[in-house]
Amino acid sequence: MLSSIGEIGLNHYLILSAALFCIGMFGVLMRKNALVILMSIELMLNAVNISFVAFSRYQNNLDGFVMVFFVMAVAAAEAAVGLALAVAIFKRFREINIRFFEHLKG
Amino acid sequence: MEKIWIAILLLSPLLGAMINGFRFRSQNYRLAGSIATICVGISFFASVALFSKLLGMPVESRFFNVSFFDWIQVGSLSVPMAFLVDPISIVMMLIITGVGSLIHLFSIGYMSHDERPAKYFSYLNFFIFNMLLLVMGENLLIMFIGWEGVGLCSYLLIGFWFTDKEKAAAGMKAFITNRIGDAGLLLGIFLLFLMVGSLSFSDINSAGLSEDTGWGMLTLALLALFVGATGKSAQIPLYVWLPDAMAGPTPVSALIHAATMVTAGIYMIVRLNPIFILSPNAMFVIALVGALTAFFAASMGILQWDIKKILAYSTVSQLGYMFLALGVGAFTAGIFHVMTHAFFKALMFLGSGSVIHAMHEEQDIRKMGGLKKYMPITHWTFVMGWLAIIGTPFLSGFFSKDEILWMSVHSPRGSWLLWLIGFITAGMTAFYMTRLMTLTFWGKSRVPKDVHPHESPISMTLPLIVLAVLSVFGGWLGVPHGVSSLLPGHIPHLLEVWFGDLIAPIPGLGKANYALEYSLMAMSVLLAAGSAFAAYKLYTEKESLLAAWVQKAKGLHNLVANKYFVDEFYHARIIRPCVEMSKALWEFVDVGFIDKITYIVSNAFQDLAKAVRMTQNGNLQRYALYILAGLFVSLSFVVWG
Amino acid sequence: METIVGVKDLVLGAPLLVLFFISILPLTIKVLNNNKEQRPYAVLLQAWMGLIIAGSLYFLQSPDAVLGAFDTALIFDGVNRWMSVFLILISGFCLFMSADNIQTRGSQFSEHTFLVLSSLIGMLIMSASSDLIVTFIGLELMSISLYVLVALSKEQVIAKEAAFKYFILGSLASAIMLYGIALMYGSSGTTYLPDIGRIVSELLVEDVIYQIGSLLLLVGLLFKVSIFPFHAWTPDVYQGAPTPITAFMSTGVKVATFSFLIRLFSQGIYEGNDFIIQLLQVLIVLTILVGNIGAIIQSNLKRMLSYSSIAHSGYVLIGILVLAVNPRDGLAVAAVMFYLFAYAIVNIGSFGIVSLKEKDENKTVFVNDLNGMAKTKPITALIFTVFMLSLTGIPPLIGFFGKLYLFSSALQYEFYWVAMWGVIGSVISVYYYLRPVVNMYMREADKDIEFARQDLNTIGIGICFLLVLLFGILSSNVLNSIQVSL
Amino acid sequence: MISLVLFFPLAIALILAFLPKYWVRPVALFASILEFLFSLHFVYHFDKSTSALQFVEQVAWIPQFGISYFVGIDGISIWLVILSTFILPIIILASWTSIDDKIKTFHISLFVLLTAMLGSFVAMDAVLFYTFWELSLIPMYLIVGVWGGPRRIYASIKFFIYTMFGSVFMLLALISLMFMAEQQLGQMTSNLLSLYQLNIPYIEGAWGNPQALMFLAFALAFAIKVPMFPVHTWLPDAHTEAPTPGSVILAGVMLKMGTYGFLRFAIPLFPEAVNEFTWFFMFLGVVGIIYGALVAMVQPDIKKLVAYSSVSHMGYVVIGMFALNAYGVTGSIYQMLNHGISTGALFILVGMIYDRTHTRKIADYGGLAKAMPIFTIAFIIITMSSIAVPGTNGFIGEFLILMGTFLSDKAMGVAAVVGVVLGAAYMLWMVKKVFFGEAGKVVKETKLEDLNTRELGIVTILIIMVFWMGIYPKFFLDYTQVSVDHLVENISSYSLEVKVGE
Repeated sequence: MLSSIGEIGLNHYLILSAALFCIGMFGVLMRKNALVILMSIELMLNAVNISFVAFSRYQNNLDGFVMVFFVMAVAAAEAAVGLALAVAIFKRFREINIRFFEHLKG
Repeated sequence: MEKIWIAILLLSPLLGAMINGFRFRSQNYRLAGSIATICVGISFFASVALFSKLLGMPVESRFFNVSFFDWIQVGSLSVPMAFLVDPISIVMMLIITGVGSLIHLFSIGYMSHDERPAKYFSYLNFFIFNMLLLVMGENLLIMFIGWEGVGLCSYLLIGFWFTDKEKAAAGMKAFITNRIGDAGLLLGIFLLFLMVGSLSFSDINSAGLSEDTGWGMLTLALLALFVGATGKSAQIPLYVWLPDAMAGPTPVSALIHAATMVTAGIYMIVRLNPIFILSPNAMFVIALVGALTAFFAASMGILQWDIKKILAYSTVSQLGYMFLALGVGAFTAGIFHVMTHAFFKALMFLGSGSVIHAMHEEQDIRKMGGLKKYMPITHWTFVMGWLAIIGTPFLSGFFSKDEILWMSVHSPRGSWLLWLIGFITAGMTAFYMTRLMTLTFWGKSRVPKDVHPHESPISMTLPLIVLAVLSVFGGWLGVPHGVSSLLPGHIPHLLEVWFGDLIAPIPGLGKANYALEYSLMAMSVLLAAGSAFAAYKLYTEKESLLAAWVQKAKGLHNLVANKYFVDEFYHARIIRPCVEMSKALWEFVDVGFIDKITYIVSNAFQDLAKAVRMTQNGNLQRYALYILAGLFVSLSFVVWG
Repeated sequence: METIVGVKDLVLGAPLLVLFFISILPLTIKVLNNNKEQRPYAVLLQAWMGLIIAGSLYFLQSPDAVLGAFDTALIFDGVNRWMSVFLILISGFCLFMSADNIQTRGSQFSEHTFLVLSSLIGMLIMSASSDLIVTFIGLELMSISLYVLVALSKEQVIAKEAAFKYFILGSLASAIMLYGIALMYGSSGTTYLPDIGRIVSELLVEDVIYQIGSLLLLVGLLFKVSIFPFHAWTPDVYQGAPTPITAFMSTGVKVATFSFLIRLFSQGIYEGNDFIIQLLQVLIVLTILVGNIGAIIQSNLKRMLSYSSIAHSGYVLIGILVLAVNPRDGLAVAAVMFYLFAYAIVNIGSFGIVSLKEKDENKTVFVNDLNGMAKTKPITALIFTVFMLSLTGIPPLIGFFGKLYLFSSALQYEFYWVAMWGVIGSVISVYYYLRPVVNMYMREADKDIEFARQDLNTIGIGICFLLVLLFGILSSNVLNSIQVSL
Repeated sequence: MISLVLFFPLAIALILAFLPKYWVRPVALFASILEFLFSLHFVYHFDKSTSALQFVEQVAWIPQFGISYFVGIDGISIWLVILSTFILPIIILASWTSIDDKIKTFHISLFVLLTAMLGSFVAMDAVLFYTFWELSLIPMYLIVGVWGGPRRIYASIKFFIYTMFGSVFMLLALISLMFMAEQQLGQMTSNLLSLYQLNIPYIEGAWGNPQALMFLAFALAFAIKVPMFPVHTWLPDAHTEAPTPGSVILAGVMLKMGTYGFLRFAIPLFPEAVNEFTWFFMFLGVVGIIYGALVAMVQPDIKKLVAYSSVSHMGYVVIGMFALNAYGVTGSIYQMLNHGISTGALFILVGMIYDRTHTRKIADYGGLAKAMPIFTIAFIIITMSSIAVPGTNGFIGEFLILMGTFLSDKAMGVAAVVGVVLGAAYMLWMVKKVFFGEAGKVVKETKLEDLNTRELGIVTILIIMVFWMGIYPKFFLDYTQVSVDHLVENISSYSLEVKVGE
């Protein structure tokens, strides 16, 4: 059954990472909850990781893999800071829905 | 040597004006008056000295051309501050300074109880200075300085009693109407400069311009100059300011609006007569305008009740005669009529001045009458002027006016129609002048109780006497050929001899047919006598007949009495639309259109700013949407672009 | 080829290392005497010591040498040297300001300094790097420390909101950029810019992936300098953040990002890419217009200055646009750097004056708070007027010469419409830049204005004022020394 | 020597900043008189026989762009420099009592404005000219804005944006000129003498015709400053709201920067474009004259009336320039000086009544001549000079302009002459309403005392100038004669050299 699917090429991975990226993007756009937005940003970063690995695999040089580690490190730092901010806002506003902090406008 | 004379001649009135100007607050009218009179006197003696010097010089080089310094030096235009004293200008100078000093003398008395006599005399002196500049200028530009200078002085003098709103308005009206004329003169000067390349009279006259029978550049230049002349010498259509100018003190009217300023236009045309001759069309226009002005002014003079207004319209009419003379080419007759008119019109104005002075500022002749017994000297001098103006034989008016009438027929440029208009006007002149005489001096006295007319002091009557003498004997200076052949001893036409070749001869002038001349002369004398007698009878016994005629010709009478509604016409058709237009311009173009655009633009930016502000509604996801939308649009361009 | 980290790399990387150790020094001291906050001036002293050492290290490098460290991942050439010195100066001034400002002076000043210095390190990396991934790391280090810096302010409500917005949008943009880097890596096989630059000509013709990748990368960077469609975060974040941080963000981030953009474009990544040239032109015009028009009706002074900073990044982008056409145009690079230098000085000065006006935490400065300042504080009024006029671009101040050089390079390459709109933009800017001047000079003060005694800040403002006047006249020497080092 | 005259006011401004309040005015007056004496040096040492640039000073300023601090004076600009330094002491004297708050800032902005104006008259480098041109905006903006009338903020911002809008396009044209210099002359330069050498391509009728576009950019900036007809609405607002000294310096000198700009930049740099657009600018000039005169007739406010009269006068200057012959150009330069003196004097006089009665409505006045006779005489003399009665300075200028215009285009000449009549109409109408007739509301209510010695001093100086320039103009015209002939003769290939042995 597996062989009928045929060879999984570079494009498949690119499509996958693009799809994940778009899902993450819509997550940021649509969802109202701050934490879910954080998660969707993480999703976008991981989508990029997939494309890095795919490119590195099909050009058989190792740069891609190294970049993945950098990206993951940065994603972790972002997540930490993001959550800290979300907690601080929750403590102050008692509200996690981003509709509530629109004081800065005009 | 004559350079010093000319300098003194010019600068003494200026000096007088300055002295009186600085002490304008002083009430001492005698001191101010005497300073002014002395200064003008000095100019008079200087001009007499120059005149005698000119007499001695040979005919062809009989002029002084003196330049003091370079005034304007731009491109090929070089205008020296130079003055030309030649037969034409010396005559004018003598008239100006002569009659001028007489009028200054008269003013001392007239201005005795005015609060600003020094200011009055400084303006009068400044006027004389400007008038001398006008007549002595060596080029058109110096003449133009004098031209506008006298306009300025007439503005100041007419509006001398400025506290009264009408008098100030009259001054302004005079200046603006003159300015319209000056605009025409300016255009004429530019056209001449375009053709000749220089502005000095000698260059223009000797530039050998070609005959211009059509409506070429030369004719347009000359007509432009004529527009200037109509502005200054009060011809149709720009004569409206002269009757209102009577708001000024009477000596001012005598000096400016009778003897000197109004003759500026005639002087200019005579000065440039060699080029005027070259354009028959221009001369025809001048003659026609002159004749029409004479006719209409005379008609208006008949129905006026203000003594000075009558004299004003009479001046306009006489000026019409002078332009008629110039139009038909009789330049000498024109200048001669200027001289004689200066004498008897100044006389009559001063006479009316002393009457008004005696009647405590009363100018309406309906409240006068029978002043003969109260003011004998004024009366008899006035009679002399009256006789001169209606053209009684062997007086100055007779010689100059009939010369013009004769030339208007005899000259190839003239025509019977022009003569006819002149002839009828002469009749009308006799009529209104006699009406004036009867209503003021003869007839029964209508003087109100509280007014006691008395004879004016000697300082006022002396000039009257001198002018009366001049009016009577002035005519002999220019005895026309027809008349001189009748008289024994064949007296030459002195002025003609004096001007010599300065006056260009009229091409195609035929031999004088004396018989025709005598018959025309006789006809005009008879007409004058007849209308004078009619006027006398109408205004003494036949009041009822007069009233009946007025009743019958109701419409015509009303029309003429209101001066053909010319003032109202100007006001309604020119001044008011102009003011309305400028209000509209200011309302709609400046405020309504241009400023509105700036408001629209600034409001547009305000709205745009509000729009930008709307896009920033503070929602996090709205911003993320902008980013991704921007990204998506550019990606679509990359992929499909 | 193996890459060994040699002594050479350490020497070249020394400024970054020094800054890193100095940044953790105040923290360690705080921890050592059990979390008692030192006096702010002590922390400031330590920070300034680090900055001076790092700055002098940069000067040690010979002026025209192009040195590569970490296998030329970081290139220290003329541009980078100038930019790094700018950045160090800017962070120095901002530390001055934050030492005195109410919102940042409080108990967490050493954390504040640590974050500022680490953000500085991120900027230095970014401006020196010539490898996409190293740039990404530098950018992230800078951004993350800025997110926290904005949140650190004592003021509760709007600072937290601004920080959160900045965080979400910032990370979104860096995700986009990262995706761009991945695609570029995929199509070109390497993330090392000079290599990409060499093979870009045949890449452009058929490889759509590369085009998309380079576009995404550009979008990520343009977000950082708040160019038109990606500018929406700037007004809110600049208004929310404490004033010293706003100054730091509006100048430091721009200088670092633009220096990387210069590196990017001069390596020819976008050379001959007509679409990008068209896109940049449109974005420049729109940014200038939105920035200027948006500022017209702002009543809050900080918000007005943030809109004006959007407009100014639009102007600077003109220089980058010229680089896209001709990557080797030294004059354009010099013009960009000069304009950034002029803009940075004036902006720090203006924000300095705004922070002078902030006496208590939640006091927002409105434009009509300045009424009648010419009577009460004539010198400050004069200085603020000079800053506003320099931003408008009135000669003989420095702003005018910045605009003059930029517009000349734009006109040199026939970008008539861009220059036209740029010029119209500066005319529009006259209206809102002169509003504070109107309030100061032409309106009477209803209540008296008194400033908190902030002497460090006043020194900073004074220096900026002198630089603005001085380099207005002597702009050629600055330009000259920049050009010489290219 | 120019740099001394140019930067001395700046030094004074600096000194004034640190002087105590009561010392500011005397020092300012003394310094301005000193400055005027310095500037007389140029008149004394000016070589009238050559059209070359004199007193030249050149220092490289921004070598990369070929911009240099290059200043010089020639026949065209000498009298404008003198006018500026002459007007300043008069303004300081005139504002002795009328300006009372923030006098230090007032005098500083006056001196900075003087430097800016002098700079724009002597700058022979395009960018240097632009710098001084823009610099002059700020002090004027402050003077109108801070010491002005009720709507001063609106008026000052409108003034600033109008002028800035024009000048930014000039900047673009300027920069493209510099690049054209790089292509044609080898290296980029904004030095005016080398810019004159450029032959800028002139493609007939093409939309993107470079020379025409550049000419229009320059012309727009100068037209707004002159101000010419469609873009003049900022002037009445600026004048009615500006304080007396502000109006005097605005009308006296700043309007001349626009006309000087035409003469120095727009006309010589783009000969073909000038030939094509001459009729258009002459038409705008004539419209300006007639429109200005007509609208002035119905103004209820004296200052607005005088403002519109200066729109009309500057219309003369423009048509004089675009007549492109010796008379027109000399006339326009002379009219610039006359307008500076007569309109400046008018504003000073209006300021004097305003200080006494605090109203500028003509309707309130009437019968002023009885209350203030000396003031009336002065006002009438200045009115005569502004409606160009011979013997005053106005006549020389206007006569030359009208002759020049007539010789180059008859129709325009005739239309312009109409302006002479309208000019007399609205001025005399105003004089009648204000001075003659019965005593108006103001004369009845306030006790008006005549001019005091200070005011009399100012007025006498100005009247002496009016008559000196009217009676003996040759003294002034000799200076400009050779330069103007040089400009007019080789309009198509204008070039200027530096006087050797400088």
